[in-house]
Amino acid sequence: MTRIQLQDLRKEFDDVTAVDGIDLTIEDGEFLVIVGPSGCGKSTTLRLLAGLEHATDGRIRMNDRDVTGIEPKNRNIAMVFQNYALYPHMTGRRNISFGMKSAGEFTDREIEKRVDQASETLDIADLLDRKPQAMSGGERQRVALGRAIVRDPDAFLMDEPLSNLDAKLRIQMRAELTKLHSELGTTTVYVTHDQTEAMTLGERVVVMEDGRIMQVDTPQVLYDFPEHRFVAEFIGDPAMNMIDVSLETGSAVHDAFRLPLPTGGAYSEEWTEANRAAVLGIRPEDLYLAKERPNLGQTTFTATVDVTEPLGDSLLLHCSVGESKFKMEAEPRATIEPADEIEVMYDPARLHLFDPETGECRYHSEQSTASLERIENTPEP
Amino acid sequence: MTRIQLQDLRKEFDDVTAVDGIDLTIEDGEFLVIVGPSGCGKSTTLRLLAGLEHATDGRIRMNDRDVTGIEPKNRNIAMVFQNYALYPHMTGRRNISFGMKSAGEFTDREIEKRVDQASETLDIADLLDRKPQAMSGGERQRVALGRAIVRDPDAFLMDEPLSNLDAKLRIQMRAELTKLHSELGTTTVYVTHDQTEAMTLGERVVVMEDGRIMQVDTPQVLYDFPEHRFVAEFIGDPAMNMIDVSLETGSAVHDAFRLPLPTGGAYSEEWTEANRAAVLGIRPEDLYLAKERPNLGQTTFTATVDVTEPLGDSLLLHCSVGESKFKMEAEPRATIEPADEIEVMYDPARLHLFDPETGECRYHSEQSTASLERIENTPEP
Amino acid sequence: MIEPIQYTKQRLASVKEQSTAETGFGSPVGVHLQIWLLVFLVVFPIFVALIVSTKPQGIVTSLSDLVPGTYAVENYREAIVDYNFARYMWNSFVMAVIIVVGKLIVSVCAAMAIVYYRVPYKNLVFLFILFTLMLPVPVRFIPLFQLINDLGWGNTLLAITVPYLASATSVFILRQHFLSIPTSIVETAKLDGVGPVKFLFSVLIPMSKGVLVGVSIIMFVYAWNQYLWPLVIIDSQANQVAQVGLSLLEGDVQGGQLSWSLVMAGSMLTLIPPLALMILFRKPLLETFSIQQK
Amino acid sequence: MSTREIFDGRIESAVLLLPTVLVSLVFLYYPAVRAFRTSLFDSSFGRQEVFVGVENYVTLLTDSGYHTNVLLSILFAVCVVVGVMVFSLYITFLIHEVDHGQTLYLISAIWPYALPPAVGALVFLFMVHPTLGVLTGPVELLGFDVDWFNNGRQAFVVVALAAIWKQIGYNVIFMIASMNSIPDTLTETANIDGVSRLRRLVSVYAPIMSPTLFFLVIINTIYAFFGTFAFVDLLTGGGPSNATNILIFDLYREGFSYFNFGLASTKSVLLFLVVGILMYIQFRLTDEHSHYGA
Amino acid sequence: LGSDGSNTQFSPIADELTVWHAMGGTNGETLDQIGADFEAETGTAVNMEFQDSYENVLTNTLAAFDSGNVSDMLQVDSLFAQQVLDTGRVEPVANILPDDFETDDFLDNVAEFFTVDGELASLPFNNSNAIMYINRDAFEAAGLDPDDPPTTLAEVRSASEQLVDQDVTQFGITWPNHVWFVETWYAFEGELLTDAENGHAGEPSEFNTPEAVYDLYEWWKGMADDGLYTNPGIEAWGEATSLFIEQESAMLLTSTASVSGLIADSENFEVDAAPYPSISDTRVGPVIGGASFYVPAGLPDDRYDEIGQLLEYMAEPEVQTEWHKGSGYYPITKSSVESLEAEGWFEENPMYRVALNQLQNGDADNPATKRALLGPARNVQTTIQDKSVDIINSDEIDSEIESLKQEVEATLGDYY
Ligand SMILES: Nc1ncnc2c1ncn2[C@@H]1O[C@H](COP(=O)(O)OP(=O)(O)OP(=O)(O)O)[C@@H](O)[C@H]1O
Ligand SMILES: Nc1ncnc2c1ncn2[C@@H]1O[C@H](COP(=O)(O)OP(=O)(O)OP(=O)(O)O)[C@@H](O)[C@H]1O
Ligand SMILES: [Mg+2]
Ligand SMILES: [Mg+2]
Repeated sequence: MTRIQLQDLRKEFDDVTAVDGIDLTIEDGEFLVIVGPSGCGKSTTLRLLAGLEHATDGRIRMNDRDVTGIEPKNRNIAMVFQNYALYPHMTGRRNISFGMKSAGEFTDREIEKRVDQASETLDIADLLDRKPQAMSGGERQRVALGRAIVRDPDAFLMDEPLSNLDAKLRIQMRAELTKLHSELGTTTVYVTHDQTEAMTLGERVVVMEDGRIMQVDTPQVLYDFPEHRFVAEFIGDPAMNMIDVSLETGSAVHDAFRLPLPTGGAYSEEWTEANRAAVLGIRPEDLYLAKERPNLGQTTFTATVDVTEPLGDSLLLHCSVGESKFKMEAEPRATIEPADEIEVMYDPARLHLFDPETGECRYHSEQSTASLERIENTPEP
Repeated sequence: MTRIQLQDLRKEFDDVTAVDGIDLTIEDGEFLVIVGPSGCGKSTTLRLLAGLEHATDGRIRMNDRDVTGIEPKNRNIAMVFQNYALYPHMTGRRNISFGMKSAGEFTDREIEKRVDQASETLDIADLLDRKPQAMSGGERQRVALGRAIVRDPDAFLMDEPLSNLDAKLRIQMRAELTKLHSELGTTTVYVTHDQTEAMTLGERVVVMEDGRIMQVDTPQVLYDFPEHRFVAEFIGDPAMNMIDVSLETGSAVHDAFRLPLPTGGAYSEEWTEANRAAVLGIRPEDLYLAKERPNLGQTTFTATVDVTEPLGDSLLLHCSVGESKFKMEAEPRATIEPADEIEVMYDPARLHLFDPETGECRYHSEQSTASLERIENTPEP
Repeated sequence: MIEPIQYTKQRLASVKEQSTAETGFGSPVGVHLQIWLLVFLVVFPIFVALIVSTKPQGIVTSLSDLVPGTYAVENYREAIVDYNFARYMWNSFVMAVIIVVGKLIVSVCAAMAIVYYRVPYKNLVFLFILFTLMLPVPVRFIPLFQLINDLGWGNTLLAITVPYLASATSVFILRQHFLSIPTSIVETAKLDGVGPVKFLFSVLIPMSKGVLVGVSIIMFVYAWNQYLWPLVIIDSQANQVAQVGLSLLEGDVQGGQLSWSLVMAGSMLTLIPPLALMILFRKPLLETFSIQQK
Repeated sequence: MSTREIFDGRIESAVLLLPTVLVSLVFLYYPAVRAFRTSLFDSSFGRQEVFVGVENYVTLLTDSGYHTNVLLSILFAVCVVVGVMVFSLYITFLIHEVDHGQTLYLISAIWPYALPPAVGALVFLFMVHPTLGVLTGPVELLGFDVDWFNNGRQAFVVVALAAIWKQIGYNVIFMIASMNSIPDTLTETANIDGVSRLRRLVSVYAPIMSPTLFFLVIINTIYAFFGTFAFVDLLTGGGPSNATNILIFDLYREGFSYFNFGLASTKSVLLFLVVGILMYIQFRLTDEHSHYGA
Repeated sequence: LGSDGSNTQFSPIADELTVWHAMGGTNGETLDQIGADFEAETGTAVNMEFQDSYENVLTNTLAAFDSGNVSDMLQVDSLFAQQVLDTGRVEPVANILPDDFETDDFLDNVAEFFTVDGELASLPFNNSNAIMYINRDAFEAAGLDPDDPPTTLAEVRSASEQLVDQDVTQFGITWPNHVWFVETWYAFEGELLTDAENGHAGEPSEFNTPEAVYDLYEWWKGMADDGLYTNPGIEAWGEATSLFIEQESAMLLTSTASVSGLIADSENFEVDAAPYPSISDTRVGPVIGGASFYVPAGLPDDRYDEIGQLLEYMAEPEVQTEWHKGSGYYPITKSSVESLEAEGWFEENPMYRVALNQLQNGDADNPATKRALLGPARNVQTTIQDKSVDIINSDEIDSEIESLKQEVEATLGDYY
């Protein structure tokens, strides 16, 4: 188990800066997820950690040992790749034991013992004598995991290990990964571009864009208190609605509605200047049909439904209000059709305001003190 | 536009029966989605439709013309493949026009006109002079669509056209496909193994397993009234909970609870026999924490939380009750932790019972008459 | 499809970069040293040959002799002008080009039939073609000779080109390549009703450029280096190919004439065309021949 | 899953196959059959052919000298095939491992392939001639007595080395493409696991490249049996004491020096059988160790 | 015209006369020149076509016999003479040459060899025999008298010892491993290679291994074992010459035709020619090497007229003189020798004289000096060459020589 520190880490390729000065401490035993859009530098960060790339600048420490220039094999880490990277010509057992055999630090008996142990943990005993092409995607992924855990490394590095699997399998493997982590407790860094995976797996989640870290927090805090418009839109599906508004004292004003903003700590004086432009963020599930929650009796506004998408457990409405578009969820069996006019209500505790230029978050309608408190209260990783 | 009829269609390969007697009518202008797990025969069905495979038995009719033995090129269909199948050496424009040129039925001017039209529809004008390797995945997919629509075929056949795209792009392309279909109104058969895609895209959805059709219905009906345990579990994410129970008159009995079953049309006499085994199906979102809905005041039971997964807009709880496991959704910011004991409540209108042997559905707690009515009320495709 | 590959390559390059950097895997210095040694061993002979070709009467017997002589211009001039070597090179070139073009056409057709046509016994035909690998030239020499004479092709270009047109290796390599073209692309063509001719010229050939060029180089080298058969079947000195011309340069050895240097000058000359092609088309030559599963 | 056989026309496919099949039949199979016929005759230079039935076969099959030649050829083929493959694989691997100058290294490594075999043999002779060779001096300094005109074993090694050297290029061309197509993640996994370079080559790369390697084994076997004539002819003339009298040389000499076409044809038929049997064994062996799938 | 067994009617390849030859390099050029001169003189065009090697001339001829289109003349190595004769498809040139052609003008030894069954079978052209070349500088450096070179094998050995012991050269002597040298030793010793007068009088079946041969091989082996001789390789004419030029060896046995080349290439030392060293003091004479021109039988008569003209032309003193000077092969007609002497050629070029002297001093009447005419000559040749290496590498010389004898005889038996 290991504590990993990245200090001002950067990696430049010929013409791109893939990782642009990252500072991050990964705690001992933590399951940390790095998420972000394609090309944001997730894989590069992980590969820097693994030693597969050389940092242009900055340091990497594992347990206070500087490993920046150390070879991969001497870092005692294990990596799981998206394409599993199983040796196609070896059986499951050989795939798992090959690395150990090569390292030469283990006796044959020990290897056998560990392979058996790992295969029990992962329930892959019956795959050991098959070659990868005779395994399904999920089975291959499991063997790849087996290969990683068998060496009892200080840390697991995983680069989108589930994205080649189909949806069902992905969910199942997700649960197994969580279970595995709770059993082994090994420090794990997990890269994905899928925010659902990030949310469900990560004890903490790093959101990256353009080689930089935008926010590091527990999943729910990321969801509830995004510090940046980018994070707000990236986390959550369907994404948070962003509506251009102008601010007046205590209200966000739009052509079609005027929302009072609950007063609270988190927004500065200047933001109350009249007519200042801002971006109002509300998540689709924080909008309701007024008729579905008649008892809340709050400010409402009227919108037009453009498209309806039945998701089974809810009905996703694509709506327009004035020039703006937004999405919201309705009861799954609501009988709403395109072109219907609907009365929309919102949860006043779940409003966010973003700076239209920098994208930084200026305001959460829930008191930031409360939110900070919540952050501190989140269970230790 | 075309009405397509499949009559007792079967396809056997050397040792497997890929399609095992399918009867299906695809209505003129319909967007029909075929969904099912890997290897269930979706692609084969589509390829039979396209004429890329020869049916072992059965008939295919398009607009009452028997096309079973007709060459693909004479069926006037267009197909979109998962890997786009763009010619790598041709520009976007040539890729789109190549098929038309080959068909030889079009003048050069007409071809040009149509390509321009299609590229406008799909907003790919600036891709026309690039070759596929200079396009992103989504752009390639769009060009592939362009190639399909430009010939104005009687039907589009699409085999997992979005599954090579990443999650965000997939959602975006999904919306575009819907839009495209509403503009063109061409009969479309769409194959996917992703149930979300099936639910959001399909006017009707065919669920297949093992070469057979399990159910054909509108998405919401599939979701609410699965006719088979397979369908119930396949549609919906997280999947419907399945709990083994035994039946007593009017109740489903479990070690840890006893649920009264609302009486209604849909279950036969024999199902009331004492101690008969059954599988109770409840979707995770139809289970609530009693404390979150105190006003409903219904039967509850106590369960233990095993794992919590924050999904942002909800908190997914993996719970145990007695020997059985189930999942449920709680409010996103609920402070529930593993090992907590919770009081669980359910929506009595949303219970299902399945035959443990055949998997067939025997009972929906909502009156089947009502459900049938709803089916009839769903908007015309 | 192609993007990831390029990306992978970049990535590969970066992995290598670090493998050879200060802390790479194993000893990068060692790797370079080994390459140098091995490549040197392979290259050394050409170096010697080159030196020999610049000496007055040739032969280099020790490392200390490995300094270029002063007769380079003289030797090459003699080979080209006095011995008409340019003429033989031209003959070889014509022969090689005809063989390459002909073989390419014939092999592409055969591979196309084998891969894209649903016909019975085509595997048998494929085997029939592959089997020719095992019929060595000397085995067929005399009968072939008689056959060519019966056909009245003696001493003609036909005689040194046509018998080479069937090529098991080319058909095999092309077949492998055709099999690696995604089926969905092929099926798209079928759905579009693309006919065989159009398929061949608009899809297959453009998608096989690399392999076709690579195979052509290999064919060219093979054709260019033909010696025994042209020697036997071509009687007229003026129509002779460069490889046979080399022995003219060698002189009447038994009669006391011996010019290693001239032979080496000629050898270097004959080496130029294939080597130039190999360098010019190194990309397709080095990147396209990954034999995948049948 | 899906099919590439998108065309049905039997006549079309026949037309496409015709050139290859026709050329194979006329210029490859027919002469081979004729050769078989000749093997039943006593036929030598310009003299009347006399039908002798299987006498030629009996002569050869009871000739212990010929038995030795067969064994010698097989041994030679094994040495050449193994040597070529090992050396090429290793040099390909080394080049694959470096980042700079790959192309230059590759071109350097493959150039002998462009050289005609006869010139190759001559150039090689410059290197290792027991008294005149450039490298002979240095090698003898290492305490090794170069004496392959008198020492059969040395002669065998020298001819094999020359044959190997000439064939490396062809192998590298195929191997580098194959090696480059191995996913990087496998390499990276191996590196993270601390798998040594050599072990990575032997245990990871080679098995993955097996389709290519198998193809090369076949091609190299054919080369070793049929394509190495020039080296024996120019370096050793089959000697000393028949130590390098491999079948192809023996057969060539029988036919084109001694002009015993009957016996030469018999030798070619037997050679064909030997190669055929070896091929069969190779196919069987690789079938057993069948590949890992696409 | 027409010989037994063949009534095939051949037709020529081209309107011009076609001559297939194996003369590369400058010799080939000289031949071309001769052809051009002939054309200028007679108006009959000649194509001199280089065929790479003597063997290939035969291969092509064989095919030509098959196809019916033959060249008008082919240059055949004396080694293959019997094989060509055995086809029965060549016309003795005696029948083609104009009636007034003076066959007697050929030097006796030459005429003797190329006459078969009393008729001149082919037109001798490029002929030579083996002599010894010495490095005068090296001889002097070793304290040897270059003007008194060794004449017997024993003397060669002692000279070699002196050269090597004093580190003047690495080896004393070298020569290509070619049957011709063994034949020459046999001839000087007056021994026949085979019975039936070396094949000139019937079908040979026995291979002779007289005492002298044992002496020869013992000497040869001794020289090799003691590092006085180096083996340049089988039929390695070029390598042997290079060894001499590179001063690795101070003595070289090779063809008289090498004279001009050696003089030209020995820039760093003075080269001289000496008679071939004999096994013992007996010096009967050398065998002739080189080639002659054959003409296919069954060509149209008018063709033979043209061919006859060309043949005659090639034997003319001027042509022979030109050829001799251009190639180093010796002049083979008495008249050309006379004209060369008249112009003082041999005074200026004494080394050319050595070969001619050696030939003329030979006993032309002794059958041993007539090179063997064997059907399977090439086969016998390689056997002797291969076996020679075996013998000198073996400790059992006697049994190896015995096995050489058996192998050759087996080959003869197979052929006849
Ligand atoms: N070896 C390389 N050479 C040049 N540029 C590279 C290299 N590796 C990565 N990059 C670039 O660095 C940036 C970050 O790449 P990285 O692979 O880390 O992204 P990612 O976040 O993992 O994306 P994805 O989700 O697509 O895997 C990209 O712009 C990429 O093109
Ligand atoms: N050409 C073929 N030869 C033999 N079996 C085949 C062939 N094509 C399909 N099958 C088999 O038929 C069955 C159905 O295949 P199909 O491709 O239709 O499945 P699918 O539902 O499209 O699966 P996926 O989601 O993996 O694409 C599978 O068992 C498959 O292995
Ligand atoms: Mg990545
Ligand atoms: Mg499919």
